Amino acid sequence: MSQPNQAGLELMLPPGPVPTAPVPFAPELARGLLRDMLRIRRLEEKAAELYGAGQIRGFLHLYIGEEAVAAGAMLALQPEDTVVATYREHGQALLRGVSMRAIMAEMFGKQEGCSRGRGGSMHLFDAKARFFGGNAIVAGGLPLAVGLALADRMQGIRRVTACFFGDGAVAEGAFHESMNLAALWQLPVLFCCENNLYAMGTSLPRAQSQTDLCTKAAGYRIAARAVDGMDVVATYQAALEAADTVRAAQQPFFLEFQTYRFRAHSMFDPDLYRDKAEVEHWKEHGPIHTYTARLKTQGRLAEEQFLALDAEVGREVDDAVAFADAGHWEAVSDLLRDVHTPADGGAS
Amino acid sequence: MSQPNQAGLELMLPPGPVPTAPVPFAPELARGLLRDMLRIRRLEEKAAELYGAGQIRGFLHLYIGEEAVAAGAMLALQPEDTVVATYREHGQALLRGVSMRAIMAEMFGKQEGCSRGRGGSMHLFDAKARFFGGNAIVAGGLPLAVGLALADRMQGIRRVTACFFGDGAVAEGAFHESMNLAALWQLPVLFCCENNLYAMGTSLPRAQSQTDLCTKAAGYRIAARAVDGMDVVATYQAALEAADTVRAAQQPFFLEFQTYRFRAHSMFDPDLYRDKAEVEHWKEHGPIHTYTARLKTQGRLAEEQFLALDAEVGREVDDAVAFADAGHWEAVSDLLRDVHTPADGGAS
Amino acid sequence: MSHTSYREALREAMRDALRRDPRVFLMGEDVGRYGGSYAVSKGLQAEFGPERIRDTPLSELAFVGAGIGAALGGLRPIVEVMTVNFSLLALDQIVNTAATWRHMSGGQCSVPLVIRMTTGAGRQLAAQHSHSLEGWYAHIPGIRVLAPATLEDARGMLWPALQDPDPVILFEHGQLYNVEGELAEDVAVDIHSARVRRSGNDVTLIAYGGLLGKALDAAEQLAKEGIDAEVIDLRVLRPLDDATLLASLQKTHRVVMVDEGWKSGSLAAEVVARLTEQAFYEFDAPPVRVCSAEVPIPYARHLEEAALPQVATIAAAVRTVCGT
Amino acid sequence: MSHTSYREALREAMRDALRRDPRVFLMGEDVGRYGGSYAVSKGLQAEFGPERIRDTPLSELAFVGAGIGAALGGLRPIVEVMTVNFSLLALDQIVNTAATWRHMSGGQCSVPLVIRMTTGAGRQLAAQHSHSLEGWYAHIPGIRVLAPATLEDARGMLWPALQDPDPVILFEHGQLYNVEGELAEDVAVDIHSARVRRSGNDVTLIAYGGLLGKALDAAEQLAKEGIDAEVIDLRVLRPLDDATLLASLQKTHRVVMVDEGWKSGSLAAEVVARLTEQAFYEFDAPPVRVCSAEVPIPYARHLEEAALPQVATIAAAVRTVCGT
Ligand SMILES: Cc1ncc(C[n+]2csc(CCOP(=O)(O)OP(=O)(O)O)c2C)c(N)n1
Ligand SMILES: Cc1ncc(C[n+]2csc(CCOP(=O)(O)OP(=O)(O)O)c2C)c(N)n1
Ligand SMILES: [Mg+2]
Ligand SMILES: [Mg+2]
Repeated sequence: MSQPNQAGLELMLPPGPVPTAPVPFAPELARGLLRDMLRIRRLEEKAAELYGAGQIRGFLHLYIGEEAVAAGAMLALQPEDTVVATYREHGQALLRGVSMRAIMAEMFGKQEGCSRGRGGSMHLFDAKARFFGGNAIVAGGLPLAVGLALADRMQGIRRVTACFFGDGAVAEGAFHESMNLAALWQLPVLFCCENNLYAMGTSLPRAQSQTDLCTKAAGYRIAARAVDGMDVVATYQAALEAADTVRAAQQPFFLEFQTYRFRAHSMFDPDLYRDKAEVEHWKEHGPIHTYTARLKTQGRLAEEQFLALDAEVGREVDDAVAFADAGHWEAVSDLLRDVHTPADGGAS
Repeated sequence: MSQPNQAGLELMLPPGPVPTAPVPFAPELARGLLRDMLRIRRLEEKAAELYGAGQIRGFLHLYIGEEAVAAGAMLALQPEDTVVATYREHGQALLRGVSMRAIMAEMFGKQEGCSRGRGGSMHLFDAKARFFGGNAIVAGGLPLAVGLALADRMQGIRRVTACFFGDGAVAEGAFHESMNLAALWQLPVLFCCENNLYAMGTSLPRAQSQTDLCTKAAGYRIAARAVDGMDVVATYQAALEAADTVRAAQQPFFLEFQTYRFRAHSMFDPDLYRDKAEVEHWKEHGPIHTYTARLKTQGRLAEEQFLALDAEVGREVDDAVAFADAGHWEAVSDLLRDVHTPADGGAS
Repeated sequence: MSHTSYREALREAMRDALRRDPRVFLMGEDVGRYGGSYAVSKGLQAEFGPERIRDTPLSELAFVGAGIGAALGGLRPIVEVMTVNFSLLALDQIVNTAATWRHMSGGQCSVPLVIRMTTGAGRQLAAQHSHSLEGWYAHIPGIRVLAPATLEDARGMLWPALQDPDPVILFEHGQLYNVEGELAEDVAVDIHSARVRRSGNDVTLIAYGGLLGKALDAAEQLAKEGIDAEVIDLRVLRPLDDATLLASLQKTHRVVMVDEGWKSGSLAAEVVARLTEQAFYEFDAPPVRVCSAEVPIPYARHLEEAALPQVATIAAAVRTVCGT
Repeated sequence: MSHTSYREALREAMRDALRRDPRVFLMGEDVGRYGGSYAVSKGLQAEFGPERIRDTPLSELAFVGAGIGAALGGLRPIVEVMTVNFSLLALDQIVNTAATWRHMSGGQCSVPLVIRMTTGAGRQLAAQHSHSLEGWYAHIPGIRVLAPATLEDARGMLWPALQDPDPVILFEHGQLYNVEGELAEDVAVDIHSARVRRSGNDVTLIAYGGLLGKALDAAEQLAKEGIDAEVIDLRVLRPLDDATLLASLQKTHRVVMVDEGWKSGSLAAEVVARLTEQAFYEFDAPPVRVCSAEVPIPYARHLEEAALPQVATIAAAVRTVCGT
């Protein structure tokens, strides 16, 4: 999986070949997945642009390159399921049903944002969609997911809590404690590890003595599986199976998505710690163009159709920006609102 | 290894038979191990008595039943090696060379104690013996051990850092993080897990989804081995091999001692969470009487010799008590001394 | 009225809550089979079963975080962190998740969680087991911090804490568990106000938790010397009840604050600061703090005693403030 | 003199220490290959290699604990915890190990460890990335807490911190990294005293770290209005340098303390409390604190600004204290 280059950097290459097999899904579903990935991509490209223009601030972590993970995983979940995510969560939030408008407005810091502008890019929330954040403490969401699943178990509600986190999070004590609790208490948590091989500038082999993350799950007796995270067909199938297993068995499952981010860690990252060639290799596996190519080869997608879809997504993005732009700044007098829940229970 | 009893309690029985094989060590060594175990046993029996009399206070955690672990492990270490221990560390401290007098005085809270009476039973220290505490935060010693080993590695000093911790500590995030660091950085840490099947009143199966603790080590690519912790022949041999491996390979090793405490967790524990029958089963494996029996069967130890040895140890205990009794209370005016190191570098 | 102990009052409060609300459950290290490291939950697992009286592994960060998640998920968890000393391992979840979720989500996610923990020194448990970090918790916006010092509060604070839609932390001082006394059957207390535990005119003596008793003892002693101290039990460490404190200051014009935390950065500093800020001209003498010495608490009994506020040091401070 | 930035001054201090003392090494998340999340250690790995500029996994508890162990083992570690926000995960090791080892071992084990971390808000990083918890650290006996606010201190504090045989924590405010200015070649600063950064007669304005600049700006503004503020940079947050503060109070008789921490339980509370305790009769007006609003810091810029002390709010507080 890796080989050193001249500068002593390990070249960490995709584990398998570029996927070319026909897409085995019904046309609606197949097209939907493409649309899902495109929506994330275009939203984020716009966000990056707006960050440059100063309309989005703070930390902004792009998901570009990893869209197949959120697309596959979110589609595999049921509406009653629960999602806990990280600071790199635009994709999950969007596909979970948080509107692009609300996400964009949030990044603008507007009151119309999904967290009233208090959270920004790293803290998207939507309680109705059972999307419980947007967590900027690495591995901080895992204990939360365990607790959400515990609440379900104790209340006899059968659903899945999908918890996303990166390869970097695996080194944290919170990962260890949470995996053990979930297994010990037989909780329906789907641990979704987005292994993009880097935690900021630290590559997996420089962070983990054991880089095969699935072997870790064995230490907790948790079933595990790794899947090509650049191939939306694979991510969807694997996530569906895993979610079904979790739902049926009411036990945790560890699903490793092997993926890659094409952009820097955040807008502050000069991205000097990895070889450009490595990035280029992974780009050949780009989840959107490889999938598009497969659909085209299958004769399921014509270039005009792709362009139409992309244009439609582009309009959604433009609309979201316009919405965010027209949004309002929360009154400064509301600063302390919701530090505590208001007496009326806090319908907001 | 376990079977439920009438009250729904799992009976957790010793994994193997009572050891009866001849002791394969030279007479000096064989006798030394017996003496080592007896010294711990008698020291602690006295401490329990003095606790009842109010001369020792705070928390007192007895090691009774587990003596074969400290005896085997400490003998396997070299003088230049480093030891990091827990609050149940009388045995390790004593066999590492901290005098019984200094330990007893410490428990009395006297200035002549090995920590000037500031630490008590849970915080025995002896920098000269490279005995770095006495830590009352479960798993708190593991990161410390990693750092001590790191210092050795960076300074080109080849020695072993032996770090003791219980089965309960394995659930802590600190365990996970420390194991990974030690393996990632190839540090000579001998992780000594004293698996006595309980963390206070919580049995291993109620704390760990995977009760085979050695499997955890695989998640970090650390070599591991479990050993009968009631058999001092086995503990010594295993510890010696493990320490040699760590020293030679300059890599960590995980050694699980399967053992049992005969007494309650601490002097406050009513010990209601385990079946009396279970305790009795384990007592049949008692490290001192089984070992004594083997030596006797081998014709290596006569009852009079045993009694003489025991009497000698008894005199050492009496002497330690007298020493502690005659010790002094540190002046109250010294209360703030050594919160910071004095300007003279703090030779004390 | 019935005779009970602080420990039993706490247990009765939990039993009551567990009976009244099926969403309530208790989790923590050794709360079940063992009966609680301080025997507070003794017998509860037999009555409510291992699901609702849930033993956890030694994983403070994760089980406190799981408590937050369970609260978000519709339950009303009581999480017992064995002692404040170990709560440091869970502080990230408390500060960065429990305290932020409501505000940061724009008001979508309340965290109705109660965390109980033992605090304080005085039992020769040495440096790592003797912290009094209530002041730290009282620094965090978004949580409520309670310190029951009486049987009544031990019995009464839990239910309103469970009704609070936001995180509440309850500090039980380790030296109080065995305190016994008479308790009314029907205990209803608020979790908003400080309380005057002894009325007096000469000086306001402010305390909470484990030191309330010593403050009251000092007041009795001082009464014999002709100093009539008003003793206030803070009870609620966050948000502080300024009104009660100011009213007393306006009466006595002198303040001594007693706090088992280390002096620098103690909760006592906050109380003194806000009183001087708000009512500077009411003081007839500089306020004084009686806190723990700034030292890791030593094991030896005489040193531990010297490190902690005692009746004598409290009384001495009051005399200074009263100029006698 | 040379032109430099706060970031470069910090880096130069590390480079210098790494060259002077082979026992010194730096470890932390992304300090090496990445160059430090705030680019403070940029270039150091190329110069000193991956052993001495050591990248760690995301394991704050363990690598801070490993720093303690390495210090015990004879090295002089500089541990970078990326930000104070994540230091909560390592607090147990700092409080229960680093701060206790010397005293609890009866003087046998000193821990010559330096921990650096970024602190503070102001960059729209929202509730989990905007803490100012210096006050918490300043509560812990056994450690020294420093807050370099100037280029000189950024350059000069590290070396004496490394000479300190006990743990030292250095807080670098995130908004200072890009501050530029002239710096003398030979910088020798102490790590004991507060410093008067602007001399004045009418009021003592106390600040530290990221807010010193705002305090100085406020002072300039007030000067135009005829209020002559003395601005004191605390520099050393533990132990506090009472003498410098008291001397200033004796001159100006008025105090405003500025602190980015949440007001309740802030370091500002401690400063106000100890000044009123020690010099109550020197005050011509009640002391005033200007702190952050008690709210998880919001992302939206206008709300974040409203939550944090600003030049205008500082100046307004000074006017109040000065009765104008
Ligand atoms: C506890 C904690 N430590 C450090 C950070 C700073 N940080 C933010 S993201 C990140 C890398 C995380 O990597 P990974 O888990 O692989 O997720 P990815 O960013 O690759 O999606 C770090 C170190 C943090 N947010 N939280
Ligand atoms: C972090 C932490 N949590 C809880 C405790 C309280 N406590 C002390 S010992 C103990 C059990 C530890 O069990 P184990 O690690 O198996 O060691 P043993 O006592 O069996 O030797 C507990 C829960 C503690 N000291 N530290
Ligand atoms: Mg990653
Ligand atoms: Mg155990």
